[in-house]
Amino acid sequence: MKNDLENTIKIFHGPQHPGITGNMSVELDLLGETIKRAQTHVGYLHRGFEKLVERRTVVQAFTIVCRICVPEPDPNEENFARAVENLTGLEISEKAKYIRTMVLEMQRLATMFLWMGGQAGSIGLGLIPQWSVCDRDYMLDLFEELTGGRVYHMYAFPGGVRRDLPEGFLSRLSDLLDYYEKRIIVYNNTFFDNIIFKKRAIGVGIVNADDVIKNAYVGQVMRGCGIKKDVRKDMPYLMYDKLDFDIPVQSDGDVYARALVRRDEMLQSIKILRQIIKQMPSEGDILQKIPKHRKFKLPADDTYVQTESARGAMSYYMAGDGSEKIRRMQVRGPSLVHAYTLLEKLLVDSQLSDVAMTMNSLGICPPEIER
Amino acid sequence: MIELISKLEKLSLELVQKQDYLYKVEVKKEQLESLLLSFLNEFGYITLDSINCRDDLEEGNFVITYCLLTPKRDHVVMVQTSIERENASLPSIHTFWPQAEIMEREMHEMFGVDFPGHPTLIDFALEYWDNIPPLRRDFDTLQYVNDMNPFRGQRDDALDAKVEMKKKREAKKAAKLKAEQEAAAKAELETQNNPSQEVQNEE
Amino acid sequence: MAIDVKGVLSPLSAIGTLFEHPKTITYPAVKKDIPLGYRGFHINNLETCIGCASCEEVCMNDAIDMVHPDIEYNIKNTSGCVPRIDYGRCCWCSLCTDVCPPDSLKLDNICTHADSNPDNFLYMPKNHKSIGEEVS
Amino acid sequence: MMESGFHGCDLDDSLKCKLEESGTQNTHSVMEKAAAWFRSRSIFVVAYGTGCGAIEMPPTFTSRYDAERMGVVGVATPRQADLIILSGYLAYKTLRRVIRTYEQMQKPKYIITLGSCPINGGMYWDSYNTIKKLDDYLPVDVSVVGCMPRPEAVIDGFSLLQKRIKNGEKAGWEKYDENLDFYKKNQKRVLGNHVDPSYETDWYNLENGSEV
Repeated sequence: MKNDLENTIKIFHGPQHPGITGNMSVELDLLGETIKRAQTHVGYLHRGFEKLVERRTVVQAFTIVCRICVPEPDPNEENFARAVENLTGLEISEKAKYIRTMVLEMQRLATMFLWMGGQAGSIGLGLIPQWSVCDRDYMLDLFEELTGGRVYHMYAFPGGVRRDLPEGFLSRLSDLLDYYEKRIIVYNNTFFDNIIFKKRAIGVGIVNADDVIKNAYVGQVMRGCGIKKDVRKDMPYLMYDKLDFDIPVQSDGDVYARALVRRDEMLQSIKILRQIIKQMPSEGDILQKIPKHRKFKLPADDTYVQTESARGAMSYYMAGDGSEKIRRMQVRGPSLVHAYTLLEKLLVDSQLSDVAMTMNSLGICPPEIER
Repeated sequence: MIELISKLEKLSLELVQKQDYLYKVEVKKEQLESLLLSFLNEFGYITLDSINCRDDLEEGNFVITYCLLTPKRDHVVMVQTSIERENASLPSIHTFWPQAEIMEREMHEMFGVDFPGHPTLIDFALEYWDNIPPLRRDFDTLQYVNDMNPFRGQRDDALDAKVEMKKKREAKKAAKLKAEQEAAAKAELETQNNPSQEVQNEE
Repeated sequence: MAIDVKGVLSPLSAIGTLFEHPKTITYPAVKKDIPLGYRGFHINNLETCIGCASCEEVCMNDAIDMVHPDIEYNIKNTSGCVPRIDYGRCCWCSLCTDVCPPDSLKLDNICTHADSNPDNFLYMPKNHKSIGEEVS
Repeated sequence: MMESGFHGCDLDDSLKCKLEESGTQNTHSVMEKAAAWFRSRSIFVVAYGTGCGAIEMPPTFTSRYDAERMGVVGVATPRQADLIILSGYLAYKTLRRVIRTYEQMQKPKYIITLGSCPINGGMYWDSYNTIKKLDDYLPVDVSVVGCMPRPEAVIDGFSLLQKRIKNGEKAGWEKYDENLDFYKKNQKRVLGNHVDPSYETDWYNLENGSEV
C-alpha cells in the first residue's frame, strides 16, 4: 500500500477540461488509471453573492439571486421570494402560486434535458447532447415569452410574479409537453436502453444508503438509493400539496439508477404541468401591492426555506434587521456536500475515465457551491 | 414534537415555532456541543443540513445556526447560538457529521471563526487572501474594489439629476422673474413713450 | 453472459431521424422571432421622459447616467436630462422600466450587438414611442 | 450632443491615431489574403467555460444554432485552439488560469468576451473577487453584450471576428506581444506576486538568479 502511494502521479481534472461540470477542478492521485485520492477545488466562480446582497435593498437583491445557480435559476428566485414573504408576512394569491409552481416544473424539465446532454456527452454518446440541448431550447423559447429572459428569468418576485401569462401560453405549453412525451420514448431507446450507457454506468459510483441520511445527501443521489424523500411532498410549498404526483425511486445507488430516477422525474414533471394547465385559475392578482424599494423593510428576524431543485433540496437562510437591507442570506445548495464529502469518497478506487460521468450524475454545479 | 418540547424543557430550553415546518431553539455556547450530541443521539435529528453564520456587528457577536432534520425530513429545527466576534471560536463537529468539515472550512475563511481540532482549515474559495475575512460586515467591498481595480473612466460627463432639477427650477424662476421685470419695464417704457406718441399723433 | 439484444438494437432507431426536417436555425440568414416582451436593449420616448432619475436610483448596478440630450424634446422634463445606460454594467433586469413614472423607458426585443472596442458600450436609448417600432 | 445608439468615449487625437493605425491591414500579398480567408473559416474554440455564459455554449454549438456551419468547432486543449471564449465574469483565481491557458495557445489566437461583466464589471461591479476591465489584463478582440448574450449574439460575435481576420486587422495577440509590459504590470497589480511563470519565458537562456 505504501509503495502504491509513492508511485502515484498527480493530475488536475479541470478547470480547463471538457469533462468537468463547470469551472472547478478535482485533484487526482493516480496509480495507473486508478484513482487513489481525490480532492475537490472550487473558488473559480466565487463572486461573493452573500456580500453583494447585504449591500442592496430587497427589491434590488432579487435580481441578483437567480445568478447563483446558472443552469436552474428559478429555485433560487423561489427561495428568495418565499424567505422574504415568510419574514414580512406577505400572502400571495392562488394564481401567483400556480404560476410559480408551473415555472419551477418547467425549469426542472429544462435542467433535466441539459443534464441528459452532459451525461451522454461524458461517455462519448455525441448524438444525445445534439438532441437534448435542442429540446431544452424549446422550453427556453416559452420562458422567453413568459418572463422575457432566456436563461435568467427574474420572474418570481416577493408577493407574486412580475408578469401575467401571455395569451394562449398554456396551450403552447401543452403542445410542447406532447412533444416531450414523444421525445422521452426516443431517448429511452437511444440512451437509457443503450448498451454502451448500461455497460459504463451500472455498478459505477455506488452511494452507500447508510451514509445518505446522516451526510445530508439530497435529490437523485438519495432517491437512487431507495429512500423516498422529496421536499415537495415532505414540506409542501406553493401548490404541491394539491397536485398528484409520485416520487420515483431506484434501489441500486449507482450512476444508472440516478439516470433512471431523473428520467422518471421528467415524466412526473410533465404530469404535474398537465394538472396545472387544467387547474390554472383564470383570474386573480399576480402581484400583491408592495412598498417602494426604499421602503420595503425586513423585520429583525430569521427564517430558513427549502425548495426541491432539479438536483435536490436547496435551502436559504435569511435574516433581516429592521432596515431595507438584508442582514444575511446564506445559500446551501445541493452540490456543496455532493462535491466535497461524497465525490472525494466516491472517486477513490474508481477509474479516471469515470470521473466526468460520476460528476455529471451527482449533478454538481460549481457556481452554487461557492456562490 | 411534544416529546421534543418536554425533553428540551428538562434542559431549560424553549422550542419556538417560526413557520409551518420550522422550529428554533436558542442555546448558550457552552451548552451547544452537548445539545447537538443529544439531538443526534437521543432526539433522532441525525441529518445536519447546514451551518449558517450571521455577523451582528452592532452587538459584537456572530450568530451561528445549525439546521437539523430527522430521517423523515418533514421539519427543520434551527439550533442557534451566539459567540463573541473577537477571537471567535467554536467546537468542531466534523467527527459527528463529516459534511460539517467543509461548512466549517467555509465559515473559517469567510468570517474568521476558528475551529480547534479541525483537520483541514485551508483555502475554500479564495486564493492568497490577505485582507480581513470578506463576509465580516466591517469589510468594505466597494472600497476594496476601488483600491484594486479601476473602472472604465468614460462616464465622467454624468450629471446629478437633483442638481440639474434645482438648476432648471432656478433658471425657470429667474426667467420668469426676468420676464416679469421686462414686462414691467416695457409697460413703464410704454407709459413714458405714450405721451410723446400721442403728441406725435396729434401732429 | 447473454447479449443484451434490446440494448444493441434499440439505439439504431436513431437512423429514422435521418429523414426528419432539420431543426437548425441558420441564424444570420434566418432569424428567429423574438417575442415583444423580451428584455432587450432600451428605448426611451423622449417626448414623455421627465428626467426624474428614478431609473438611476433603483439601478443596483450603477449603470444609468443622466445626461443632456441634443435637443430638448419635452418642456416638462424637470431636470433637462435623459438616461444613458452603460452596457458594461446593465443586467437587463428591467427594474428601471418598472419604476419609470411616465412609462417612457422600455425594453425592446432587439438584443444582439458585438463590438471590437470595449470602450464602445455606452448606450443612448433609441427615441421610439413603443416596442417593436420599425427602424427607418 | 448624443445620438441614440452605442457610444464610446471621446478619444484624444494621439490615441485616435493609434487606433486607426491598429485598424490598418497587414495582409498585402495574395497568399496572405488567402491564408486569412482560410483562417477565418476554421476557428477552434478551447473548451473552458469561465462564467455564467458557458450555459449558452451548448445551444450555440449543438443542433439548434449549430455554430459549426461557420467553421467554429470546440476542441479540448489550448494547444490546438485559436479562440478562447471568456464567458462572463472572471474571478482572480480564474484569471490566473486563463492567462496560463491563453499563453499556451498557439498564435494566431483570439479572445471573445461574453456579457457585460468583462466590459465594466457588470452586475458584480462591487464584488471583491472579480475583475472589472478585462482588456487591462488580456487583449480582447470582440466583446458581445447581453446578460447572458443569446446564441444569436454569440454568432454575431463570431461573424465580427471572422470579418476582422479576413480583413487582416490587427489582432489581440499582436497587441499583447507589443505591450507585454503593460499587460504584465496590470496582471501583477491585481494578482500580486502569485502570477505563474510566463510561457514566453526563455527557459534555456535564463541567467542564474534572474527573476522569472
